[in-house]
Formats: sequence, C-alpha cells, structure tokens
Amino acid sequence: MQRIGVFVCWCGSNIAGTVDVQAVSDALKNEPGVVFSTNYQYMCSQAGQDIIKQAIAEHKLTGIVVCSCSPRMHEATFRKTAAAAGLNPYMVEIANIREQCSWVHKDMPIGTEKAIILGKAAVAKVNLNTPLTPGETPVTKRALVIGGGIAGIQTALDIADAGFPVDIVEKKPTIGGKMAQLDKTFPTLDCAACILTPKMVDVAQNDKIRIFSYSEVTDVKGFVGNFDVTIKKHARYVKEDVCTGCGLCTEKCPQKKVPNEFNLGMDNRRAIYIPFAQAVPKVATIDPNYCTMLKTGKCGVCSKVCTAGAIDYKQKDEFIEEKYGAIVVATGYNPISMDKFDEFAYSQSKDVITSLEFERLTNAAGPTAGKLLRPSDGKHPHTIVFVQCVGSRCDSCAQKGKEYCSKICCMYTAKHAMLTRDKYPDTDVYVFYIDVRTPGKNFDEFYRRAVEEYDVHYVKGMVGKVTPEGDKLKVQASDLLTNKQMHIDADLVVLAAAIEPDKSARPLATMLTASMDTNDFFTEAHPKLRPVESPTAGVFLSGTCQGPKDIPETVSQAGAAASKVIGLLAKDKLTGNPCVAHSDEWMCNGCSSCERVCPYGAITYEDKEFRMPDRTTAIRRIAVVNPAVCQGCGACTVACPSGAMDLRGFASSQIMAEVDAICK
Amino acid sequence: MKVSYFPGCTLKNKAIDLDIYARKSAEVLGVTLEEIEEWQCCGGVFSTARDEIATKLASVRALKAAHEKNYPLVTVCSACHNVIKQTNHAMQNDAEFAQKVNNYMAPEDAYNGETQVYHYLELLRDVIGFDTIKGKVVNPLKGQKIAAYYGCLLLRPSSTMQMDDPENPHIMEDFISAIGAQPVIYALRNECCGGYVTMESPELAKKKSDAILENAKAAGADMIVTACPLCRYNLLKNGTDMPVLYITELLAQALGVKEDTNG
Amino acid sequence: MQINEYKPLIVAFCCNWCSYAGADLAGNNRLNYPADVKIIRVPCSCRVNPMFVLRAFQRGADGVIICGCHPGDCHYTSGNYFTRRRMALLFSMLDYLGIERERTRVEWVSAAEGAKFAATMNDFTEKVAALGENKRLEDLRCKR
Amino acid sequence: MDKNNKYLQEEILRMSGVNPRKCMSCGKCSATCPAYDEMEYHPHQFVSMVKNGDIERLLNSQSLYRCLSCFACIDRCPRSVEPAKLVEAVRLIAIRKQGANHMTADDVPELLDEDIPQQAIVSAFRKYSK
Repeated sequence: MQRIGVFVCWCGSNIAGTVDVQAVSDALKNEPGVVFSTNYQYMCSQAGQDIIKQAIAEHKLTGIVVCSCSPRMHEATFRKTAAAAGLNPYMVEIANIREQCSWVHKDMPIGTEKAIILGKAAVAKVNLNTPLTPGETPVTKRALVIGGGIAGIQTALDIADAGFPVDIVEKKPTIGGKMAQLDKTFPTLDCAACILTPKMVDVAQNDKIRIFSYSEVTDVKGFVGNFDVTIKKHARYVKEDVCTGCGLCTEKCPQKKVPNEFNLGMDNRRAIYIPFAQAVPKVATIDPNYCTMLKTGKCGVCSKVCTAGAIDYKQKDEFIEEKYGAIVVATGYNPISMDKFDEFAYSQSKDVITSLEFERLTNAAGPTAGKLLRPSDGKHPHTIVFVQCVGSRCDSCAQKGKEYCSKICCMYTAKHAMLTRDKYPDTDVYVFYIDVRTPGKNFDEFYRRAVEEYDVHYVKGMVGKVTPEGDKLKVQASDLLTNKQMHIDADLVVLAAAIEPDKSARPLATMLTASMDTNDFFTEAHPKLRPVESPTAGVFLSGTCQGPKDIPETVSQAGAAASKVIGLLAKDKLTGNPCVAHSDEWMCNGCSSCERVCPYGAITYEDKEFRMPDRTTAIRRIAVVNPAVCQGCGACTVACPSGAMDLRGFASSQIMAEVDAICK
Repeated sequence: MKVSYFPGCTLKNKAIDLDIYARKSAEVLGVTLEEIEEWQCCGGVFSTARDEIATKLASVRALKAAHEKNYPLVTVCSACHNVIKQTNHAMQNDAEFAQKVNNYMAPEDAYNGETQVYHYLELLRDVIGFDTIKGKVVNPLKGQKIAAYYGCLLLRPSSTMQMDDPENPHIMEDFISAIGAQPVIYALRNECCGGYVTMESPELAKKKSDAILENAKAAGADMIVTACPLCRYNLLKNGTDMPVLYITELLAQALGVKEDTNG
Repeated sequence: MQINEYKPLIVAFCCNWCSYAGADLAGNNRLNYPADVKIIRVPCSCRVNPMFVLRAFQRGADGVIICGCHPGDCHYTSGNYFTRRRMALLFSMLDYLGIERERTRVEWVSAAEGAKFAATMNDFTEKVAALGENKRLEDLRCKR
Repeated sequence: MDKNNKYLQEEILRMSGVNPRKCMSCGKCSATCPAYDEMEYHPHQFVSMVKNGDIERLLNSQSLYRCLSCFACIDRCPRSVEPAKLVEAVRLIAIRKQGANHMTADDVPELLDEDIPQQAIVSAFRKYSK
C-alpha cells in the first residue's frame, strides 16, 4: 500500500475562487492510501514546495498528488521537488483543478465536487504508480551522411566543422550529385560548378570527413546514438589511394562507346572513366559492364599506361562496418521517366529533351561545350518550346505522373528561357505554363525579367501533342488567354519533367525504419516544428529526399539537419523517457501485432528459452521493446491481443483506476 | 481453337476484305472465327453517359453469346472493338449499370463482364503470338515501309482498352515486323482521322487525314495499314496516292492466302 | 436530500499533445463547459484501449468522448489514424449493443482550439443528456 | 445560377460521372483536341461552363456535334477530369428533347458518297439523334 500525500493549491483565488480547497483536501484525506492531505495558497512557490518536501520526510510518503494547475505548467516543478526530497519523480501525479475545473466552472459546489473527483482519480492512479528510472545510453560520436549531393556535402561540412567525424556514402564514383550537372543557378545565375566544386574540395580536404564513393549502405542495426551500419564499397578496379587522377587511362582506353551518364547519354565516355574534371575523389573507375578486360580477359591497356600502378582487375566488393550516433539521409531526386508522356514524342525525337538534358547542353563542360545545338543534327535551334508541369500535379487516377508540384521547374525554366534569349537573341522562346509558381526571395522578379526584359513568350496553356516531321517539331498547344489552339514549328522542345525521390530511398527507409509518404519522400517528425528529423530517433533528413526543394532551401535544410546532429552528438549520454512500452514475456505470444503499429520500429522479436512445467523448456518468440527508441505513444498496447504490452506511467490498470474513480 | 467472332455491319458490306482475310488468316494460324448468330450492330460509338442503356444492349448480347460458349470474343473493326470492350468494362465495373442491363435482358441469367474481349491484333499477339506468325509467313513483305495507323479507338480510353501504351504503341509495328515488312513510326498514328464527323464536315476530316498522311509520308512510309474501315475511308478519300490497307489483307498476303480469294 | 436535475457523467480521453492542451486553452480563455465532463490524460489518443471505453460505460458513464490531434498532426505520426479505425469499429459494435451513437464520439481538437474544445463538450453533453441515463451497459453490481 | 441551369448541371454531372472541380485549368484537353477549330466552345470551356452552371449556352452550341469521340482529352487530362464525357452528356440532353435530333434520316442521302462505310452512318446517328 502506498503512503500518499495530497496537496491542494489555491493558486491565490484562481482555484480557491470557485473550488472550496479545504473541502477538497478534507475529502481526499479519506481516500485509500492517503495518509496526509493539506492545502496551501501557492503550492508552486518555494514555501509550498517546502511543505511537500517536509511532508514526504515526515509522513514517509511514497507518492504524492498535487491538485493544482495543468501538469503542462508545473508537473516538472513538482517532480523536481519530489526528487529533491528523495522520492522517485514519477510517483507524482497532478490533478488539473485550475484550467480544467476552476476556470471553466462558475459555481462553487459544482467546481468543488468536480475537483474532488479529479483528485480521487489522481489518487487512484498514484496508488498504482511505480518508480521509474529513465534509461541512459551512450552516444557514438560519429555521423553518417547517405548521399553526396549538395545536401549531403553541406550537412557533412557543418557537422565536421563542429568537430565530429562524418562519413559520406555516395553510390556514384564521385560526390557532387545533381548540382554538379547544372549549368547556372537561379536567381543569381552564378555557375553551379563555381560554387559547388570548392565545397567538394573542402570535403576532400577535411580530415574529419571520410568519403565512401561508389558505395552504398546495405544494413542498419541499432538505434539512436548506437547505429551499426554496413557499407558496401563496390569494386572500382582502381586502387583509390594509389590513383593520382591523371586521366591518362581514360584517354587511352579503347572502349569508346559507353553512354556517358553524367551527360545523360548525350555523348560517350570510355570504359574507364572519371565522371567529370572536378570529381571528388578524383579517381578513375572501371565500368565492368563495358570493360573488355573484365569481360574477356583481353586488353589491359589502362594497366599498361598507368604509371602509378593503380589498376587492379582483381579488386572485390568490400564491406565496411562502422558505428554511428546519427544518420542523415540525403538521397536526393531524379527526373521521372518520360515513357508515359509520349504525346510529347520524347522517345521519337532526339530534339525533345528534358530540362536536365538542357542543362548539360548549355553547360560549358557538356557534350556541346556549352553551345546550344540540337542533339539530332547539331544545328542551332531557332524556335524553342518549354513545357512545364510534365508529370507534376497529376491526379492519382490518371496513373501517370505525380500528384505534387515539383517546385523547382518554374524557376529553372525561366532561367533556361532567359539564358537562351540572352545568348542567342535570334531565338524564339515559348514557355507553356499552367501556373507560374515563383515564391522565394528574388524569384518572381527573376521570372518577370524573363518576360519583360528578355521577351520570352509565356503562354498560359498546355502542349497537347508534339509531332516530329522533317527537321521540325510541330507543337500543338492551347493558349487559354486568347482561347486559340496554337501550332508552332519548333526546333527543340524541352520538358520540365517532374522530380521523384531516388529509387534507393525506399529500401533505405526500410533499413532505417524511417517512414515515407506515398510518393516515397521521407516523412518528417513534425511537418512544421521538426522538419529535418525523421520520426525515427537519430535519423535526420536533408534535401530533396524529404520533398522537392531548390538549392537555397536544400542548403538551409542541410545546415538545420547538421545542427540537430551536432546537438545529439554533443551529448555523452542520452536520457530516455521512462514512460515507454514494455512487454510481459510470459503473456506475449509473438504475434507481431505490436511491431506492425509501431511508428518507430522500437519493437523487435527474440527467441527466448522458457522453463515450462515438468522441467521442460520451450523456445518462444517474444516481443522486446527498445526503450531508447520507444516514444511512448501506446499504439502497441491496444494492438496487443494478449494484453502483454503495457505502457509505463500510463498503464492500463492506472487508466482503468482513473475511469473507476471518475465513474464512482 | 475456336473463338466467337463479331464482324460488325461494315465488314459485311464496305469492308468485306477486312472480314474475309481475317477469317482466312486466322484459319491458317489455327484459329476458327465462329460468327455469333444474329448479332446486331454495335452502334459504332460508345456513349460514355452512364444512363445510356439501350444503345449498349447489342454489345452485351454479343458478349453474352460468347460467354455461353465460353469463348473469347474477337472483333476486327476498331470501332466495334472499342464499343464492345468499353461495354464489357462497364458491365464489370459499374454495378448499377450492369444491374439495369441485366434487368432489361434476363435477370435470372445475369452477365457481369466475364467474357474476354480481344481485338484481332491482340488475338495475334497474345493468343497466337507474333513469333508463330513469323514462322508461318510464306511471302514476307520484304523492303516495304509500312506505317501503322492506330487511330483513336484501338488505344483509348487506355485505362479501359489496355491494348498498348496509348502514346507510344507498338503492337501494330510488331505485327508489321512479324510479316517481314519494316514498320515506320510517326507521331500522328494515334491522332483522330475525323471519324464520323466526315459526314457533316468533310473539311475537318480532310484536315486531320491530310496531316496524318503527310506525317507518315515524311517518316518515309510507302503504305499505311489500319484496322478501321472509317479511318481507311477518311485517309483514302483525302489522300494523295498513299495506299491504305487493312491489317488482315497484309496478313493474308504474307501468309499466302490472299490470291485464293481473288481467284 | 434535494432532487437534482439529471446530470450525465462524461469521460473524456484527451491526448497529451493536442487535445489536453486544447482543454487547458479553454480554461485559460475561461470558456465554460459542463462540469459533467471529466478529462483523463493519455499520451496519445491511440493509447485508449476499447476496454477503457467499455469500462466507463460499465461503471455508469453516460457518454465517452476521445479527443486527439487532427489527422496528419499526430505527435506520434500515425496514432490518431489507429484511433479513428479502432473507435469506428468499437462504436459500431456498441451501436449494435444498443448504446446510442450519440454517446460516443471521436473528435480532433488541436492545442489551439480551446473554443472548439468547449463547444464540443457543450454539444456532446447536451446530446448525451438528451438521451438520459445509460442503463444498457451499466453493471448493476457496481452500484452501491 | 438559375433553376434550370442548376437542374441541368446536376443531370450532366450524374450522367457523366465527371467532377469538373478536379480541373486545374491547364488547357491540355483543348491543346489535344482534333476538332478544336470547329468548335465555338472548346473542351476546357465545357468543363468550366458546366462547373459554373452555364449550361444553356452549351446546349445551343454546334460544338456539341463536333466532338469526334476520339477520347484524346480523356486520356491526356492530367487531372482525370475527362471533358469528353461532359460533351457527351450535354449533347444527350440536347438531343433527347423531342424533335431536337441533330440529324434525321432525311438528311442522310445527301451526305453520302458511295464509299462511305456503314460505320460512319450508324455512328453519326448514335451521336446526333435519339
């Protein structure tokens, strides 16, 4: 039996004005377990707290009930008071007789009656309280960043800057991501390479940062502060630490017909290659799908020309296991496939391209050395049609495209149109739009410049059909403002393809038990207040893996994610919330119902040996809750069919006792 | 094997070639087209209005007749196929519509879209197989550059028709390859020829057909094939000198059964 | 002894993050609602086991209302979706047992919706009061 | 919206099963329509006029008889609005009125040439008369 003390607060006249506090403390005195009951003007004041401490000592109290304001106000205060007097802080319950009683009821007898009932419910609960101790876990002071685009780079740099070691895992042979493929960046039009490549060099030179390029995460175990991650380093058949990046092999390799993915297949590279001049790490990689040596055992040119002796045809995939305290997901995006939108003739004509292809076409390091030339015949295009929202903002019933707005297309299309008109004033540029969406600092001004200064023809309407005929692309479109169907003979059509999360995100989310929305974007812990954290503790989100974003937004989110990681890694130990779920191993039948409803992946199963009657033993599958991961929502407690799962601090028996006390 | 066959009104009259060669070729390929008894005209166009019941009964009767024999139902004419397939889809998916139709016909023996509906091209692709056809070709149409003209009705609405990718189809191109000719891909192959509006507005049909023919010609086509008598009419009427043939005619030619009928 | 007019007994389960805070806000703004409503704090609306609802009715409650965060705003991401589904099932079963639909309710009240909380409680109490005492599920052995 | 337009609107939405509120006014239906130039009101206008209950003007328009039923707007609409279903519904309302057939048997002979397939005639009848 508990020895409970009840402390009724007047809160000046806030409570005492409508509630007869004396009557309340008198009534509660007779409740089971209550050995002491009093009231005082301001319980939260130093004097009030002293009354509590004194009573705990004098009456050897094992639990206390404070009838006062909302627990959201002073629960923490009274828990500290109890702890100071040597009582477990979780033996304190608050009866909210101010916000939920005295302030909403006017009539003294009614208020008093309700306050007594609320007090009784709190007493009934404390009778079943047990002392709780928050668990502590150590923190591995190293972060993992998955994805080496601008988001991953910025996050890694910021974390390293705070003094913590960071590893970047990038599946491509170089970091840099999509931004490395871009030409100019809106709205300032500085060149992407000029602002990105110095950051890539910073990453390479930072002794806190390790880059695992051409690698991927294959397994994640553990929880916040203590992740065990397996990284698979693909064989690149070149010794990374020996290769000097001189590039001789990439010039001498006889296999010249490999589509160059960095230029989106618009030109070719060799079977041994460095994706682009500023690649980090600047190390060659052999493409095993095209290398004659690896396929037939005959060739070996690269090995012969390499003076450093870096080529190793026998290299194998390597698995690295590492511990991390925090994981940042920065897996980025890709433009969607244009397969389902062939009314725009993407598959039928080389001169129908996506906007990312257009970036490469205008990039000085691209396949045309920055000259805007048609992919089909290398001629200069005079009429260019840009189509917005290709695959964005689609209804789900249409079963093609994405429901969301891809967000970046309006701005990059304005940029493309403006740059084209600037460099080639002899071109006619049309932009077909549904809505022009340019919120952002200096964004709408930028779009207006395209229209007003550069005379880009913005047409409100959509393209319905592109018909390649001869060397022209016949574009049939609607102009909704003049209510006309337009027919344009274009030389180049550029499609603003919707963007979607990288395909690697879904399996990664499963490994991390991080949740995703139906579009495979990672879900944030709270859409407004915790935008860079995943609901899974210790997993953070950076960049477009969380939703479409432009570069400025990505960089700020990357910094925010880094600061959250730093906040976590700065701690030596993590103190948990002790009000977490726990499973009674004798009652659990291992049905997995709880695991399925847990949003945090806090529940795992283990086979445990049990002593059974007649000196036998049995192996039974039982649920185990990881208290460091559990957030204490209680979803599992209701899902559990056998009643094995319960929540500390809000046990079923405690809530039932409250119900009973109220309904008496 | 045997399948139920719905020829449709035009194939009994203006498009006899489409019908005769369809039967002959199928026979060579081991499929007998068994004509449904007392079939009625499908109406030529499907009404998307959900309260149009009577105009769809003819299609349901044909579907039901095939169902009673447990055969799939095959049509050659694109329009008939479109109407019957859409009607069948409505019988499967619109419970209210199906109930009204069944009440109208024979509620005790309800039909709920069980019949498998094939267009002749689908029969070739999915049942017989283009590889089998390739093996049976005796007169490969070597060197002929043939442009497939799909029109609207074979492909759309794509969620119902489910024949092929509505914007980048290849079933007819695969067919053309199978009979040894060279398919020509051009963008307007799935655009409308003007359809029945040709009666009231021949100018519209001319504009549409001319554009299609020009586009096919620019892509290097010597000939156009189609499965639809109305498309063929519009293309021929407005064409310059581009031959427009039925798919079955070419198939019969490749399989070596065309001369027989002429003789 | 004084003959009181009939007062329903209402148990309200409120999630800690939205609805309990919403109830506090109703208090801060001095928005009145009947004292018949007694609030039990739970971490999330999905902590409410259907057993709790049944227990309340068994012990003589006349109405039970469960309040949680708005869909999509759950502090625990998805808890209120579980609540919505579980309670839909439970309430339809209660309906089958003769516990009128008006005696049960799930309502989404955010921490900013003090007015909504008070309005909801006024409305709910009024509806339950109109139905009169809950006799069907009440366990007479619980009566003293 | 007056009473008659309101009634017609409800009827059209019921017959067609279309929800014009899903339209985001992109104009792709009108961009893709092969009969555009022949029409007074274009597919996107059908959607907005039905949405706004401006039905009587549509009922009296020749645009109803220019839709080719090619289903291109149905297939290409990114919002699954399916404008052609609205055109069909409005046209049915127009021709279901007694004596309102757009085409009668008497009209046919002069529209024929010797090659025209039966299919064209039955289709036109389906579309133009009740």
